[in-house]
Parts: sequence; C-alpha cells; structure tokens
Amino acid sequence: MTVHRGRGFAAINYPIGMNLGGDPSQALVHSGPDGKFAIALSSIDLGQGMKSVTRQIAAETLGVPVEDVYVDTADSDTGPHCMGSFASRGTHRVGNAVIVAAKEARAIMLEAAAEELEVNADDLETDGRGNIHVRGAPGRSITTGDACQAAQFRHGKTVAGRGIFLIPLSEVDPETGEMTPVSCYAHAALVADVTVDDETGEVTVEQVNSAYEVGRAINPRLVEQQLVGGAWMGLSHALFETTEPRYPDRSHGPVDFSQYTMPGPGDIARHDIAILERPAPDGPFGGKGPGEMCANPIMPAIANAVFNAVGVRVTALPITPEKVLRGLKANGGARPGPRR
Amino acid sequence: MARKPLQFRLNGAEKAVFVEDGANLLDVLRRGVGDLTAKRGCAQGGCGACTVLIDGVPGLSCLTLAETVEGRSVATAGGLPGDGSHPLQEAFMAHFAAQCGFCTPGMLMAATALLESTPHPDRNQVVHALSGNICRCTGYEPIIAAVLDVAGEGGGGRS
Amino acid sequence: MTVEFRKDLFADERDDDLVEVGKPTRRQDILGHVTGRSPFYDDHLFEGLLHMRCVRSPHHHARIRSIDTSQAERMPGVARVLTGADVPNNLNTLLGLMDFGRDDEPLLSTRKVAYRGEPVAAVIADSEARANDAVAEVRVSWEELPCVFDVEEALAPGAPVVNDTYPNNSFDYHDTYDHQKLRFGDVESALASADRVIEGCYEMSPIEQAPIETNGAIAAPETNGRFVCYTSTQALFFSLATASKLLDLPSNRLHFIGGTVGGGFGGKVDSIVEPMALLGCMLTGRPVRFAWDRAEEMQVGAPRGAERWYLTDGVMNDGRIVARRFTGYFDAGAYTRLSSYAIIKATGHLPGPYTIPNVSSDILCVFTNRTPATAMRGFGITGVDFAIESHMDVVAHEIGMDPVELRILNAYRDGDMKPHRRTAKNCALIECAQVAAQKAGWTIGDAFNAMASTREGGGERAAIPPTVTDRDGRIGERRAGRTGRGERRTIAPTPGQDTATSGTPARSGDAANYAHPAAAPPWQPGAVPQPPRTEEAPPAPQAPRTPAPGRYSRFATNAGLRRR
Amino acid sequence: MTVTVQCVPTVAEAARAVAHDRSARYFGGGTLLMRAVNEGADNLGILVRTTDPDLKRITSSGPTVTLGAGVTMREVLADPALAFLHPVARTIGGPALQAQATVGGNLFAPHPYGDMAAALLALDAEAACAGGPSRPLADLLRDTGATGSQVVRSVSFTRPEAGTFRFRKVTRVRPTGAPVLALAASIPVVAGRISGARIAWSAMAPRPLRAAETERALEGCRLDAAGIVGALAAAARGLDPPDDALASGWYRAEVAPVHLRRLLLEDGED
Repeated sequence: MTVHRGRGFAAINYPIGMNLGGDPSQALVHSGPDGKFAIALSSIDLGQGMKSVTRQIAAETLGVPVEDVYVDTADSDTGPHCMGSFASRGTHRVGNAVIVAAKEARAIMLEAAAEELEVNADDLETDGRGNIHVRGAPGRSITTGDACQAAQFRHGKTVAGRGIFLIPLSEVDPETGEMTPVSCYAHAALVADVTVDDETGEVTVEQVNSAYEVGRAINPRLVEQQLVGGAWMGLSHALFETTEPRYPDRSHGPVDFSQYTMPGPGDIARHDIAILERPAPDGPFGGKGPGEMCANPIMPAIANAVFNAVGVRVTALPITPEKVLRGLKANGGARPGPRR
Repeated sequence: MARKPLQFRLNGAEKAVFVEDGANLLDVLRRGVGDLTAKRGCAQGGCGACTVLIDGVPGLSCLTLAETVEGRSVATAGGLPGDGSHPLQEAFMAHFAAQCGFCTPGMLMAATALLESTPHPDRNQVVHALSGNICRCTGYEPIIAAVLDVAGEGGGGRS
Repeated sequence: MTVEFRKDLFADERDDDLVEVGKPTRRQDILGHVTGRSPFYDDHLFEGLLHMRCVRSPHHHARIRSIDTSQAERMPGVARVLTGADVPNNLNTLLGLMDFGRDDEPLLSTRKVAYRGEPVAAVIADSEARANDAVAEVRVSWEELPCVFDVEEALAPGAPVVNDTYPNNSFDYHDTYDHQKLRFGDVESALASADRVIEGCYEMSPIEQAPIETNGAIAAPETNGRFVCYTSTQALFFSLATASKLLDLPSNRLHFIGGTVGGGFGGKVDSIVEPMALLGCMLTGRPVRFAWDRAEEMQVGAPRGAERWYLTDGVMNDGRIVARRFTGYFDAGAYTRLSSYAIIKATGHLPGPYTIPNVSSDILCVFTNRTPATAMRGFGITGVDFAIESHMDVVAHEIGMDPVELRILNAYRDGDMKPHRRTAKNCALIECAQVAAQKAGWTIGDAFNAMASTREGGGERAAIPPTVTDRDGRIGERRAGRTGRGERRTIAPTPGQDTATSGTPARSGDAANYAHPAAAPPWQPGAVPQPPRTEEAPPAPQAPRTPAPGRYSRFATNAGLRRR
Repeated sequence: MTVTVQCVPTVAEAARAVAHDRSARYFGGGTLLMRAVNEGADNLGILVRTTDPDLKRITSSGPTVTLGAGVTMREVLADPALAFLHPVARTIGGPALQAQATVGGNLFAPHPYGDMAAALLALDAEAACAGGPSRPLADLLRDTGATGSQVVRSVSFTRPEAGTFRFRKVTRVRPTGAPVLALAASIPVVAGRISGARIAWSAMAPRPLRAAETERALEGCRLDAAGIVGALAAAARGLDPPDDALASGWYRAEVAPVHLRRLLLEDGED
C-alpha cells in the first residue's frame, strides 16, 4: 500500500445578492419610550446570523450600543416585506435596508437632542456608548435614551425609520446574455492537501489553507463561522454527499444519515484561514456576504489535489473511493504529480 | 388506541402523563409534558438532536419507547440554567459553537454525559462523544473547541 | 485552526475605525440556542393538533387512473383526506412571483406524476401514526409511463415528455430558445487560432441540503377569518405569496410567523408545507401540522440539482486563455421550481473570475423524471465553479504551467469587461490566490506575486469585441449532442458601450437559412413546435394565466424576467 | 401502523407471545424497531418486550464468555474483561446509540449493520434461543434471515487467546459511521502456522457470514505476506456484497482482499 500526498488549488468569485436584482428587502426601526430600539424584519435567521449582523449594522448607524438594539424577524403582520434568506443577499440587501431605516430614526433622535441641547442637529455626534455630544464640546451631551424620550414625550415625534433596498431588475438579452447580474462579488482561493490510499481509493483531507475576501467582516466571528462551516460543507460535497449515488440511475438513494454521508467530527481537516476585506462600494459598511461562496473553492481544490496525488481526474462529484479506485485501475496504478 | 399512564422525573420534577402505545420518548417530552428542548431531526436515531440523559446515560429519545422510562430520571437541555450559566453553555456561547441552534440541545446533552464520566477528555474522546450528533452548520470544530475548553484542554488551537 | 485578518490589504479602501461593525459581538440568538429555548416552528403547541401525511407516487412516471380515498376516510382518527380537487388553484411555478416561466406544478397531482414521491393525496389525522395508517389505505390506480433520467437523453428525439407544460423537456427562454445564451467575441475563430484546444466534461451531483430541522409548518385558525402559519421557510413572503396564490386567499388573511429556522441551505424556499398545512386547516377548522420526515426531506424534498458541463478552452502556450465555450445542462427534475433561474445566474457568472476575450455558453434547463431540483448554497454557481476550477487545473497540467500562476495570469482585474458586458470592479481574486499560496507555502514566481487586481486592468481589456451570434437551439429543435455551433452572424459592439444596455441586436430574420441537424425538423416561423411523441398529447398549450385581480401579489413584473 | 406494546416478565413468555401472533415482533433495544414504528411501518402490530434480568447478564470472568442478548454496546464497553470486543462496540453509533443497541439486536440488524454479529461469528459463538437448544450462531443467521422471529436469550463463546482476535471496520464517516465493510478474525498461530482461523464479514453479504474459503486457504500457512496470498485471492469468494449508497458491491469485493491483508499483517498489534 502507498499513501500518496497531493496538493490542489482553486480560486473563485461569487455574486452577492439575487441574480439580476429585483429583490428588495425592507426594515422598520423604532425606539421604545426609553431609547431602546427594535428592528422589525421579515428576513430569516437560519443560522447564518441575520439577527446579529443587522443588529450590529443598526447599532452602528443609530450610534447606540448594540445592547440597545433588538432584531425581531419574520412576523408578516409586523415585519415589512423581504425577499428571503438566500443568494448571499442577507447582509447586503437587508443590511442596506436597515441602514436606510436607522438613518431616518437617527435623524429624528438627533433633532430631538438638538432641541434639548439648543444646538443645530448638524453639530451633534454619537459616541456609540449611548451619548450624543455637541461636536467639539463633549461636556454638552444628552443620552440617546433621554433624546428618544424627549422626542416622544415632549416633541411628539416617533423615533422611527423605514428602509428599503432594491437593485432594479435587469433585463437579459436573449442573443448575447447581456445583463446586470449583480453589483458585487466576494472572492476566495484555497489550497487543499490530501492523501490518497492507492489500494482503496480513500481520500483524506489533511490540511486546508484559504483566503476569503468578504468585503467587510461586519462581525469577524460570524464570518469565521461561515467560512469554517462552509468549507466543511464543501469538503462534504467534494467527497461524500449525493442523494443519487448512481446518478442518473435513481437506485440506492439514501433516506437516512447512515447512508447519506457527511464528514463526522473525526473527519475534519485543519483549516487555516486568511480573511481579506475589500469593501463593496454598495455594501453595508462594505459588507458582501460570505455564506455561500465559502463552500465552493474546496470542491475543485480537492479534485485537483487528488489528481496531483495519484493522477486520477475525477470529474463527477462526489469523489468517492470507488471512483478513485476505478481511475487508478484504468491508469494501471498511481501516477503521482509534481510535489508542490 | 391504548393509552398508558407513565410517571418519570424530568429534570428533577415528577411528571405523570398518559401516553399512546408505541409512543417514543421524544414525542412524550415535546407534546406530552411540553419540554420542547429535545429536537426532532430524523426520528431514525441518526442525528442526535433529540439526545437526552436517562438515569445519567445518553439516549436517543426518538428511539426510546416512552414506557421504558417509567420511574426513571430524564434530563434534557431544558434542565440547564435559563441564563446560560452552565460552563458548557458559556463555552458554546464564547466559541460561537452554534449557528442555527437546532442541534445544540442534543450536543449539550452529549457533551454533558461525556464530562460527567470523563471530566478531562482529550480531543479523540470528545470526537467520539459527539459522533452521534450531526451539525450541518458549524463543521464541528467550534463545538469540539468549546467542549475541550470546559475540560481544561485549551480551545482547539486558535491563534 | 487559525484565522488571520489581512488588514494590510485594501487598507486604503476601508474605514476600520467603527464602533460596532467589525466587533466579535456574540450572536443575539445564542442564549436561546444554548438553553434550547429558541422557538422553531414546531415549538408552538396547539390543543387538538392534527397531523398531515402525504400519499406519494411509487413510480417515476405514471398516469393516475383513479384515487380512492373512501377507505382511508373511514379509518380511526382521520379528519380529512385531501386530493388535488381540494386545492383552489392547483397549478403554480415558484418564480411566478417574478413573472418568470409558466405554471407547471400542481400542489397535489391529479392527472399524472413525473417523479417518484410526487404527492397525489394527503391524510389529516389526530396522530402521525394514524395518518400513516390511513395513507396506506388510499388506493391509487397507476398506469406506468416510460421515463427518462439523463439530461441529454431527455433531449433526444422520442424521449418521454416529462412535463406537459414544456413538451420539449427543456425550459423556454425568451419564447425563442431552449437555452440561455452568452455570446462574447468569436469563440470559434479564437479556438481555431489557439495554440491548444483543451476540452473537458464535469458533473455536479444532486445534493441534499440536509438541514437538521426538516421542512414543516403548523397552520391554525386565527380570529376574524385569518389563519396563522408557523413555518420553517427561508423566505417568509415568498411562502406567504405562494400560499395565497395556491389557496386563492387574499394575502392579508394569512399571518406567517417564522424567522428562527433549523438550517436551510436553500432547501426551505419551495413553499410546499405552508400551503398544505393551511389547506388542511381551512378544510378542518383545526390546527394542522405538516412536517416532512427525514426520508421525505432526502428523497422528495428538492435537492441541489445535478449539472453537466462541457468546457472547451483555447489556450496559448504562455498560459493566456483566449477562448472558452460552455455547454451546460441543469437537471431540473420533473418541474421548474428555481432551476430556470439558476441558469441565468450561471450565465452571468461565466467564464468564472477570469478575463477571456471570447466566451460563449449555451445552458439548458432540462426536465427529467426525478425529484425537482431547487436552490442550495451556491445555487447556480457551485457546479460551474467545480467545472471551471477543475478545468483550469487540467489546462495548467496540459501546458505545463503552475496552477496558481495560471489563475493569476488570467484573473479579472478592475476595469476589465466581463462577457455579460459590465465592467469588473472591486476585484480581489489575485490577492486571494497570492495569500492562499503564501499560507500554504506554495511558491509562485515574483512576477505573479507582484500582480494586483487594481492594476493593469481596463484599456484593451475593457473592450466589447465584435460578437458572433447564432440562432441555434430554437424552441422545438429537440435533439441531443448539442454543439453550441450554429449559424454565425456578427454583431458590432456599440461604440462607447460599457455599462449601458445594448438593446436587442439586429437579426437577419430568415430562419430558413440556419443550419439544423438532420434529426430535428427545421424550425418554421410561427409554427407550434411538435416534438416526437410516444404518448397522448398534453392539453393544448395554455394561454398565459391571468391572475384574478387583487387576489395575490407578484413581486415583480419587469420585462427582463417576463421574457419567457 | 399503530402498535400495541406488551411487556412480559420473562424471555420465554416473550418468545411465546411472538410465536403466537404473526404481527408480533420482539422489541429489544429498539434502535431498529422504534424507527420502524416512528416511520409507520405497516407490518408491525404487537411489540413484545421483557424486563427479564437474564437478558442483561454478562459472564466474562472465565474461559467461557456469555452475553445476554439485552446487553448493550455501552455495557460491553464498561466491562474490562471484554476489552477484545471494545473496538467493535465503540464504532456502533455514537454513545447514545451504544447505550441502546444490544448484542441480540445486532444479530438481526439488516445490511449494512451487523459488526458485532461478525465479531461473534469470528469467535464461533453459540446462540441460546428462548424455548430451544443452543446452536452455532452461523447456523442461526443462515437459517433465520435478516428479519428473523427468533428470540435469542444469550450468546456464548470461548474467550479468545490474547492477540488472536482482530477487528477492522471501514466506514465513510469517522469515527462511528455505518460500515462499508467490517471484518473480524480469530487467528490462532500454532508453531508458526495458522491453525483454525475464523474470518467473518459484515456488509459483504445480505447478512454477516463466515468466509469459509478464506479460512481454508489460511489453514497451515504462515502469517506473513507470502503465507496469506491464497487467502487474499479467496477473500471475496462466496460473498455477495450488496450495492448501497455507501459503496457498490464491486467496490466492496475489490477492497475486501486489501482490508483482509491489512487485518492479517498490520492490525496484529492492536
């Protein structure tokens, strides 16, 4: 038996938001009587962190501490329209809608503060810790809570805002495919190190080194969650998963987690990540949305690493031991490529 | 359909319910006594989202015939502190070890069982302890790191 | 595992001095998760809850002769048995909300089934066990039909018709073609003059989203004639609007609650469980829960569809890729769902993150007798990325070039023109490649380490070349072995064009001049396509459905998507 | 279908109840039957279970080991005297499943399960059935099929000599996935020659089974690369490896000799 080492590379870009646009999302922001804010969305948190990302974006825009913001999602009676949580659109589309809504609410809060402090609202700034100062005169300040209270109980104004973000729908030319598919792209490149057992065809991913460009990491730990989990899923797509193992034949489709395989906690590879941030001009604080693109580069990188290790090019996912073994037999054994 | 009386302790409290013949413990917990913390991911024994402790031993509540817990003690994530102050809860929060949160109660119970029998497990023991619990979001690494953190074995090599 | 932030890169484009953005704040929902209290749809208790289970086709393709529910209705605990006749508006396509494509899928099928597991009836009973018992008592008389599973076989003359709404077994684009085109430059000439022509074929497997929480919904009567629906949906208003249409119910009588979902990955947008649970609720007056079991989630719930990609690259010996041609087949399964749309997305993505002066693609959405495909993480992109990046490795191997250097050499840069005729900006592929290689200790040449996305783009690389088009693949030209090489015509670029819409190019218009393979009848202007048939004809092609005014809403009526 | 559960005090009564009604099934650990109940399998009417303490009995101190059919994988793992079986029990599901899965249930688990059954075959175990004599496990499995109605009380076997029992399981998912294949072996070596070897497979046929031709080919051979050549050639002979989502029958047959060789030559130090 020989275990061969191999190394593969892949690089990808990924379109952010629903293709062609036409996918608005809306947000409503309002303050309670004491300056604690609620954000109403109809966007879905299916684990990607929608509530948390929009909460930070809202707090940054309002100029209040993140603890003063709570995001409520997905009650169609109270939440405004949202297209949905898919197509890497959450951070970009919903985040932008939240900014629009939060800016409107912030302006009302600052107007109330200006009236209380008897200054021009343009001269006010927030410190992000719950205070509104006169620029250049930090002693003259009012808390965001007091400002919101004043707005509602003395000035008769709602500290509230409405936001929508829409990239208008693009046409598609039938003859050339001319279109405006998206407004920005995320990027990634990845090196996978594998070993291949040339008697069994088994592939083990030993190490992953990656670079992901995400625009702006609104929350670095949430980005990390996506990248680590997404690379795991990509590895799973590369080596394990399919609902139709005899595609296009429909037989032996798995109906449980014994037969539908995914890497277990004993199969995970060490993954060292670099995060790059080139802000998207139209993203919320430059943010793009790493949730989908992070799963993609590892699939071809593993396929390329297997080729480098034993000279077998598996062109149909998943790269099962059987496919590798058949390739080895067709080639008359392993044909290791250059060491990299 | 026959219904049978069933008494057991749930997170220290006595429970008495009538259960349908052939009912599994998961349905009895969720619909019979209103403990919704055990999750139904497959009802096949394959995902671990419904993991509970039965007399301190981890069990898949979906594969447990409810009547077999007569007179026994069942522990669920519902018995963990509501303020997240259990060391495992704290570690899961600090390590961002949950995304959608659906597998989390089962993971917590599997990890609880491990740490009660093996207070200082190594990584391999943690991997084995979690091997019946599927997480589709995190790639397991943050969960393993969280459990190792509680075990005092460091956080899994974060830089 | 380590994570590093390369704050040194693109630092001048970024304000890192923000208060909350950029902070590793704990998730807002984390306490709910670690206490087991986060409220998923199934964590809402209702007195007198009923449970729904479906009667599903055991066949891949069959005509329904009859459905007898009488025995099931008499079973203990059964509240109601539903069939397609109970669905107020029993035909839909998900992207109808975007005015894209024709309604092609029933909620409960009445005439025929086109995939194994297709639902034809549903039982509502006071427990899942009793619902299961009654499902076994629904008698369906089937007449099996020939079936087709392979995307290219489905396009062959004589293949069984999978989906009567699309009798060619392919989605109709722009009322004109059986595929979506991309044409940029002159691929054939560039291939002819390239040093090397390198071909490949790559396949993406069907994949299950596998959220640990399966699809499900609970619908219950609310006061004042409204219905509440707790749902696992990924797209609340998408599901609400779909339910409103299928149930012919004004949307303000529906109250959807969700937002805390046990994983989705694209598998919770199809909006099936919500209208089903609501229909059950409307007809019984009681709360109804419809939750897929794991087997349904894996084999009936729509997967990421299979894809097959043929790539041909024209490459110079120095590594420059001068032409790239794609022919892609998306396996939609039996109904459209979202596959037609994924193809537009894939078209806009080609040829990957590279600047290639001549690019063409033909991508088909093909109907086969398998579970309908839908969205999954990386929808429309993941499969072609696997194809492109596998093929890049093949090219590097064939011409003896370092794989990382090949990518950097061809990478798109700020100011370059993309084949969909929009200028690239905000690029970062080169930097990602450099950083990943550096982390892995993969040595690349100094010249490649010195390159940057922000430099040496645009200029000649911003030009739109004279483009050769063709009218290959008119609707009705059903055949396999597509080449993407039809009659050629050249359209000149519009002067000064960069981000503006070019408008529809002029056509020479004489269809009789275009070449057709012998196997397919020549397309005639105005003729209704008549593919070879092996079974009885479907109903006459439907007129576009006119929505009952005010009954349900559309999200968009823009011409770009209305072109079908 | 909706089921009725009967609980009886003894195995003997359970066996009688099962024999009495065609729709009755003996309910052991429940890992397979409870799933069938949850999924509404239509061939279940009565589930018969018993609280008979005999089923939980382990006799492991002497030369003859007896495991009650209701002994769980977790209980096997808790017994240091059963250390040779720990590599088997440890890979059968995660800890929660191990606490429910029983030795008796594993004997009748459908493909691809049955790792413990393969181990017991390689140990030449006898099965004691309720209301019947003990019989070789190999015969019981051959005659019963995967969904047998036999109620097994216990299995017994002679404790293997140190270093003679080996187990190897190939999974797609580590550490406790379902087997692509598993093989167990008892390899006594007398005066440098293999004598009385027993090899058993799971997931290489519809049911776990002994590899008779391989065993014959090993007899009298040296336990080295040259000595096992004949056995490797015979590895997949007489087997009927099924196709499933984990692997095709072709793949299973193709790698069977590889894993047999690794078991014989590389796994000896475990």
